[in-house]
Amino acid sequence: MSVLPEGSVAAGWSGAAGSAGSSGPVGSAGSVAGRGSRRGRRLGLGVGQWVSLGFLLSLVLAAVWPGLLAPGDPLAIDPRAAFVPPGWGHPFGTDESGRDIYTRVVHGAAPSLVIGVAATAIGVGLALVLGMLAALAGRIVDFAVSRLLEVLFAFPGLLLALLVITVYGPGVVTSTVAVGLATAPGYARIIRSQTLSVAASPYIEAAVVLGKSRGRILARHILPNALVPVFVLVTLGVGQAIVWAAALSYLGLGAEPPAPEWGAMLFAGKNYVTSAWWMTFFPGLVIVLAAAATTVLGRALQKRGVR
Amino acid sequence: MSGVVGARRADARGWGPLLRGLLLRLAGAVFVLWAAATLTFFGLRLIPGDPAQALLGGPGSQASAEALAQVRAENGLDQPLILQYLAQLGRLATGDLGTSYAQKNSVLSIIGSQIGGTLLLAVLALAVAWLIALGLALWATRGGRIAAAVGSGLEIVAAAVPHFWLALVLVLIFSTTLRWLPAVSTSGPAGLVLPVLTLAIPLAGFLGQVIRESVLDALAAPFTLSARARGETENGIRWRHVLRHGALPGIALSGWAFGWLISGAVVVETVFARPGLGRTLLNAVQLRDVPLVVGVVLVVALGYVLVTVLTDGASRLADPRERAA
Amino acid sequence: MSALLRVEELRVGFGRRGTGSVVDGVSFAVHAGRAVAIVGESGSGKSVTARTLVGLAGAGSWQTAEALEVLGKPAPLGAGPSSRAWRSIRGRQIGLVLQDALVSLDPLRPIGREIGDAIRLHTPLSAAQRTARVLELLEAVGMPDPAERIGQRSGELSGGQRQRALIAAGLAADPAVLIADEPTTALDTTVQAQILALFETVKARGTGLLFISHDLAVVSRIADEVLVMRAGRVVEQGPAAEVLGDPQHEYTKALLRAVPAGVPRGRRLSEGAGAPGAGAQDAVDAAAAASLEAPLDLMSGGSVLEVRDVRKTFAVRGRERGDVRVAVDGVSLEIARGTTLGLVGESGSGKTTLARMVLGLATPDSGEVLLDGAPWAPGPERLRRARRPLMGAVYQDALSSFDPRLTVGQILADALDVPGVRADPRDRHSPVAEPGSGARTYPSGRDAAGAEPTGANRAARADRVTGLLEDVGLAAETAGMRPIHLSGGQRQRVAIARALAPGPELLICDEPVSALDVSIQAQILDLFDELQRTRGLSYLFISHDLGVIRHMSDRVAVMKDGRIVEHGTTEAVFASPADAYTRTLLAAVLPPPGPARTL
Amino acid sequence: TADGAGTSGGGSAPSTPVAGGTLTYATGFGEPTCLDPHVGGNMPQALLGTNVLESLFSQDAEGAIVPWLATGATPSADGLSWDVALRDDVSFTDGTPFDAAAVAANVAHMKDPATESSTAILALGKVTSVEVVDPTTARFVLTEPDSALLESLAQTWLAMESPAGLARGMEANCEDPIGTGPFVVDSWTKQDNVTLSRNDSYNSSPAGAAHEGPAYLSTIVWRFIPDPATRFAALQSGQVDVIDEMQPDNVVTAQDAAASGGQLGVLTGALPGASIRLELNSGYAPFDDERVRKAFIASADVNPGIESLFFGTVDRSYSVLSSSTPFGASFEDDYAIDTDRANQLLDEAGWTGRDSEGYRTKDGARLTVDFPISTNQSIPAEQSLFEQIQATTKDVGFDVELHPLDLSSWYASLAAWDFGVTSAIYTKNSPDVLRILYDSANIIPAPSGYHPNHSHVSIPELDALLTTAGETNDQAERADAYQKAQKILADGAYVLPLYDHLQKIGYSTRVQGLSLLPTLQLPYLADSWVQQ
Ligand SMILES: Nc1ncnc2c1ncn2[C@@H]1O[C@H](COP(=O)(O)OP(=O)(O)OP(=O)(O)O)[C@@H](O)[C@H]1O
Ligand SMILES: Nc1ncnc2c1ncn2[C@@H]1O[C@H](COP(=O)(O)OP(=O)(O)OP(=O)(O)O)[C@@H](O)[C@H]1O
Ligand SMILES: [Mg+2]
Ligand SMILES: [Mg+2]
Repeated sequence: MSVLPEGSVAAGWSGAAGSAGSSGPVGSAGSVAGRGSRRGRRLGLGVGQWVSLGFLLSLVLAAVWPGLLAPGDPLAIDPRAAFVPPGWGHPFGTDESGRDIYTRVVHGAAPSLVIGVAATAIGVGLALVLGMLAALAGRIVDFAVSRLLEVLFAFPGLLLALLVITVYGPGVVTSTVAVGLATAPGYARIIRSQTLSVAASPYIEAAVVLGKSRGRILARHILPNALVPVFVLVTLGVGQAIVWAAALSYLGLGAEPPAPEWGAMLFAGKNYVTSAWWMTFFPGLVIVLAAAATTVLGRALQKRGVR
Repeated sequence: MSGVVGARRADARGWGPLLRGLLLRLAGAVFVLWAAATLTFFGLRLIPGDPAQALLGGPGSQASAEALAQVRAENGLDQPLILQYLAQLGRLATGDLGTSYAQKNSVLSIIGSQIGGTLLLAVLALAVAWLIALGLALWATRGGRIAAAVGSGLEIVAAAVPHFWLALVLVLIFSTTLRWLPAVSTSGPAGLVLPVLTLAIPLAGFLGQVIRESVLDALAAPFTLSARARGETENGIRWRHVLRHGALPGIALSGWAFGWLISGAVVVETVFARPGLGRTLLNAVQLRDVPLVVGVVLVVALGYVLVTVLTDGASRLADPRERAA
Repeated sequence: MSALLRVEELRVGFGRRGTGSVVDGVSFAVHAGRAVAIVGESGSGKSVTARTLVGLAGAGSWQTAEALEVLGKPAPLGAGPSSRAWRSIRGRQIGLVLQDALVSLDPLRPIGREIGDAIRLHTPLSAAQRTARVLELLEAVGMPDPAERIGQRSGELSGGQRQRALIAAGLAADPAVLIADEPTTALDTTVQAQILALFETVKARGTGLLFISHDLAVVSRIADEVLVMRAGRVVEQGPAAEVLGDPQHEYTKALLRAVPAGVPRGRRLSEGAGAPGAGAQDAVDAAAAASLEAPLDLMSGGSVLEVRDVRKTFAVRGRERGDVRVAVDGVSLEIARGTTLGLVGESGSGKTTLARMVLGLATPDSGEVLLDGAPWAPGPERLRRARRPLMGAVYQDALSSFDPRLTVGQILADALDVPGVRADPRDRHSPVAEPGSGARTYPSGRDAAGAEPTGANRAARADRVTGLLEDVGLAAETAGMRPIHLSGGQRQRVAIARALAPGPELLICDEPVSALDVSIQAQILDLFDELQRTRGLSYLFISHDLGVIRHMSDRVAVMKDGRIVEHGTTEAVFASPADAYTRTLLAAVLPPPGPARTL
Repeated sequence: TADGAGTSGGGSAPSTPVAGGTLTYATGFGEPTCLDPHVGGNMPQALLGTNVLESLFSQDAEGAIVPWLATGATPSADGLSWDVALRDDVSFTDGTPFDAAAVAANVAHMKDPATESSTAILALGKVTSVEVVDPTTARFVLTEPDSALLESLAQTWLAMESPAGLARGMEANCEDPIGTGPFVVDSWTKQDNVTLSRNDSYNSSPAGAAHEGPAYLSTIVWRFIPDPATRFAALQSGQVDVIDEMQPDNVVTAQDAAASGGQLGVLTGALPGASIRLELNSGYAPFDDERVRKAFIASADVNPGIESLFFGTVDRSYSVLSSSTPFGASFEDDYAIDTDRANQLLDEAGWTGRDSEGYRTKDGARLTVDFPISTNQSIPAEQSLFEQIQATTKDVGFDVELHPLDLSSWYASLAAWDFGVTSAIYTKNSPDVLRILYDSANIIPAPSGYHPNHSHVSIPELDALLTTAGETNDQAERADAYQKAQKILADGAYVLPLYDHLQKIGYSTRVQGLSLLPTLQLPYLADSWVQQ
């Protein structure tokens, strides 16, 4: 379940590298034109980006201060008001125990976002160590790490997550760690190749020629430049991590009931999909929107990063 | 110019480097398989629970102490872990994947009976995803701004849709409401439509994003301008030039897509009640059926290795730059 | 005789109609068997003009003209870029060879197909006939082994071969007019000469030629009529001999003056210090005299760089083990203090590899490099680091040599912030490490531990950054900008300033002006010259442009296939080349444009 | 409401049975790993086995024992042996005659450790062996009297299989057990379906069957569709004809559809044995204190949830025995909701503190109740009910922590007594289930670590009552003992009964003559036919 197709990000970067490489009397005009068209693309998405940003901000608000958007108690049951379809009192309807789905979706933002962010942080953190080690610690380490990554790649992500969960038992923490672990190899590859290309870039040589020490070059040039795209990765990754964590919850391996976590809500609602569609529709929709919004913003960042 | 001469020389020598590359690949594949088996073996042994229990019908079965001891002895489970591991490796080396604890059947035959369905599902889903992604990319880059925005919006949403949710929505629409398509898989092609779509749509979203990006790059590339300057038609440009460039990163992504599809198969096969490796795996993991899990992991890892070789080959075929590099 | 292609008052712009025009009132006509050339600096609108003539000005463009006629018929100027009317003109009536030969062929398709496309689109020939015609064309453009090349893709071809394939594609459907946009840029002189010969035969066959270049020497060889463009406007237009022989417009004059070929060492190429006129000549002479004196004075210092028999091979991937490519093959060089050694050679001859070894970035397989007489390379970087400030480098692609996150000010401050930076760059002898002794003195304001600068230090640092910018002729405000937002010339100046920051004795300049316009190139060359005079710098100056080398160097080394085939003083090498290869190289050099110059 | 056992198509115009045709049955109970119910012994095996294998005895709608492959049984005076008379006209589908030797071989097979039986071996706990008296008389030899023997023998897990089939070895027998039933196993595509085909020489219909002789259907496709929503969707879209384990909301949907002349019908039957209930772990804190148990039961308000979650398809149960089990009682008053009393009881028990989240504490420890839930055994509506229990008991200060677990982990936490309360299913067609669940002997785990007495009930008086009830053949004495036993459990607040375990079968109206075999309330398809 590597969170992203590596190609997607890598393609953007190699594009950047390509345009930087071909500058010259001739290439400059071309790259100006290229940038022009990129700007055009960005303009086309401008509205989408604003909407995405607005949506994510409201999610963050919901995570930080859910009471503001939904003053009710997400756990308050009312069996007599179970399965109420969306309407005035309950904009998203109620679930099988009469809990208000809107309230639960809002209160679910915090756990879902935390899982997404934490899983991505674990994945990217691990990948940073692995990727940078592979790229910078010499050929033997690179060989070892690359083989390790290859092996991890041979495990489909969900399988890796399943194994982790079988060993350590289901729950929020395990599924977060599982998603993080499962996504790490994908990130590590990207970070490795990114670091390698930064390390091989002319400005690093220029720093060597100036007589900078290895440590200083690492700290001042390689790390920051290799890390910039990691931002993009993280943004793109959070949405997908939310989706994968939800998948684990959906398989009954994630958050424990009755926590208002989106994936767990979907899991609970799927049994009523024919009679109470709203129970799965709204949590699912929020997951899709959250993932889509992070992607939109991630791509925007990525394009900006391309210079 | 020297580069060209060199290229010709390499052709003349042909087989030597090819063989060496093949051997290297083989060694890499064997390593991956070994590591996968080892990781899984020790990973599953970390799980609390006695494999002998699993052999005797799982926890909750009222197996007697003698029966447990006998089963342990029979299966070498009383040996030290390292010896068990070596024995397992020895068996694996001879192609013997062992016997499933829960299904009391040879792992190889279980996998053999399940793999077909999963492969069919995965291959069809990949093909459909390709069709959707290419079609969408070509359409979205042809029209104006609105088409582009709609296209990229669709891709992003498609990539964001969790397949478990998509499956529910598709079933709700096409089976329960419209009654057009069966909700569970049937032997006929109709039963494949929803499972394939469920897997293909999110994948198409990912592929589409990458493909569209490179289609746009190809459309903006000087060689396209140069083709236009020769009087090439818009369709000609798409068919002769852009399509291939668009496909390249998609091909490179197909190795990743394989793993993704296997992950997805776990969910889709469960929802649509399809037999297959994904469901076998989920059950086996839940039942702690170590031999079966190791077997499936090995087969999947092997599949991954094969797909990587194939996609490498495909992109080499499609892109001479790869060969030069 | 009527014109094959006639355009009057062409205006092209990007953005809202009537605004942002980049081509502003261009008129000319191309006649059969004649060549019209457009010259001008980068961004002056040459390529846009060319593309507009086939309806491919670009997305978001508008274009107007009083007349645009192809073969006597009005062209569909307002029609969309993919309209049928334009498509029948493109390739069939007007062949266009795009500017960027290296990327103008589809890398995934065999060139035979690419060339054949134009035939397929415009003639009813069968596939077999097409192949025959493509072979014919490849033969005609001088492609070696056409039968084999036809199945190769652009990645398998050299730059010159790609350019020829592209020209073949442009000529495939036998158009009446061929537009060639910078077809010789980035080619070795020898290859360039072949391409120009090819154009002459095309012209002789009666094809009209519109030729775009910023290289005046090339233009003077091939053009019958010349348009000089600047910022979208034609500033001078007329028969080639008149425009180049007796330029009227200041801009044309400046362009011609900027060509380094044939200009003696030390004379300014760009307008600057002195006002143009008789007085200026005096100033130039005085400067020249100074520059001639300085080296003499410094010669006594001995050689700053000594390269002894270095050799470098690269393992070649994808072939049998042990198969190597010899990039540099036993090269020995010496640079006397305060002088310039020019290094020429065609692409792939090993110039960059040699420079990288000199810089200590690549380890020679054998041989050694001495700096100031002390061992420099091979050896661990740790031992070199202390003497790094003695050697600076300037690269062809300045932009990619800057950390994209940093501003100009940060880049320069970074360069100042290395151990061993000398307070006064002119005090070149102080920090030389005693070989064998680890002790060093740090005369700069920075202490040995490399602590972060204090407040006072920071102000001093800012002053020094401003000083460096001044030295290379940049305004102090530039410090706050990012290199991406600077022009090519400005970027190269920043690169030079960075190289100067530690106060080096020797600059390694690898094609430092190859990416620049003639006029910008002239300014940069002048800057190099001035810095050498004021600071007594030594240069290893690498270029494939013989004119530049001749203008800049005291001594010249000619490289081919990793070896130095000829080595001597500039005068000697240019006047009486001993090596056969040098002679071919010199023979391919076009005479400088304009009125004959006194050497 | 539950209408007990019944047959489908009763409401619509009766039509004449048609022979032939294929019926597709989709089960949600999961796929057996072995089709022979002697091996292991779980619900999926029993479901399929009911249509392939037959038992010595059966039960009628009231739970009374009726003959099947046996014609009768007589206990010896000391109750230490039973002579079972057998039919002499029945053969297994492989041609092997059914006789006393076959019965002996079956019992030997079930008791053989290599068979890895868990259910059958437990039911035959008092049986030492079977002697062949003559071909039609098998003598069961017991170690002590067993009044539940015939009920045990009526269960599909103890069904009769061909001795020749058993001799093939476990692997073959798991693929294709050979019985005397109306259908034979044709093929088994793992994870997809088992195909059954008609036994044309079938002649041993159980009592109460609608017709004698071979079944009407020529083929049954037995599919495994674990996801309930998918299963129902498949029924709705006509892909399958019969489904089990229906979701309560689907039951309502189908009933509504049926009421408005739709194509669906529902068949329900309460499973015998224990009701669906919460077992309070009285062996460990905090439920080792009776007052805490009583407080929990007085605060767990389940009735509104049972009504809304199950849409009125199930009835609240007030005893550990399900209403369809003989001798089941009802003690509604013992399960009244009384928050004040719950608070008072907790105060008395010393749980007087309250922490910031409102949970009660004692000596700084929170009143936490761990609740492992088997996601395999508890249906979603049930899990939602548990969430509601969590919410209502929170009001008096309980911190109920729900842990949904897969089967292995759930068993593991039960085996380790690592729970405060849990819910377990035990289906047995006899009140003797009480002995299995609450006899103090069953606190001690079996070799596998499993202990059926989850509540850790250890009351000598109860043990004695259950032993008496298990040994006597006097029905009045049995009734009295079981009544008293249930009351003891209610008084001690060891168990919170919820509702009867209901078999909910949905079918398309294309299917006629569908019925449940009363013994375990499992669908019996020999009388069914499909309209072409
Ligand atoms: N597609 C476009 N969109 C916007 N501006 C463009 C586009 N193409 C060219 N321009 C602008 O038009 C101007 C002229 O560009 P053009 O490519 O014709 O220059 P040129 O004379 O060919 O320069 P060079 O010598 O570098 O090739 C430049 O300022 C360029 O930025
Ligand atoms: N890292 C490398 N690995 C393999 N081969 C290399 C490497 N660097 C250079 N070469 C080869 O060494 C030869 C010399 O290259 P070099 O870059 O020094 O030439 P150059 O004279 O600078 O050419 P140009 O004028 O094109 O810059 C070339 O054939 C090149 O392909
Ligand atoms: Mg141009
Ligand atoms: Mg070079």
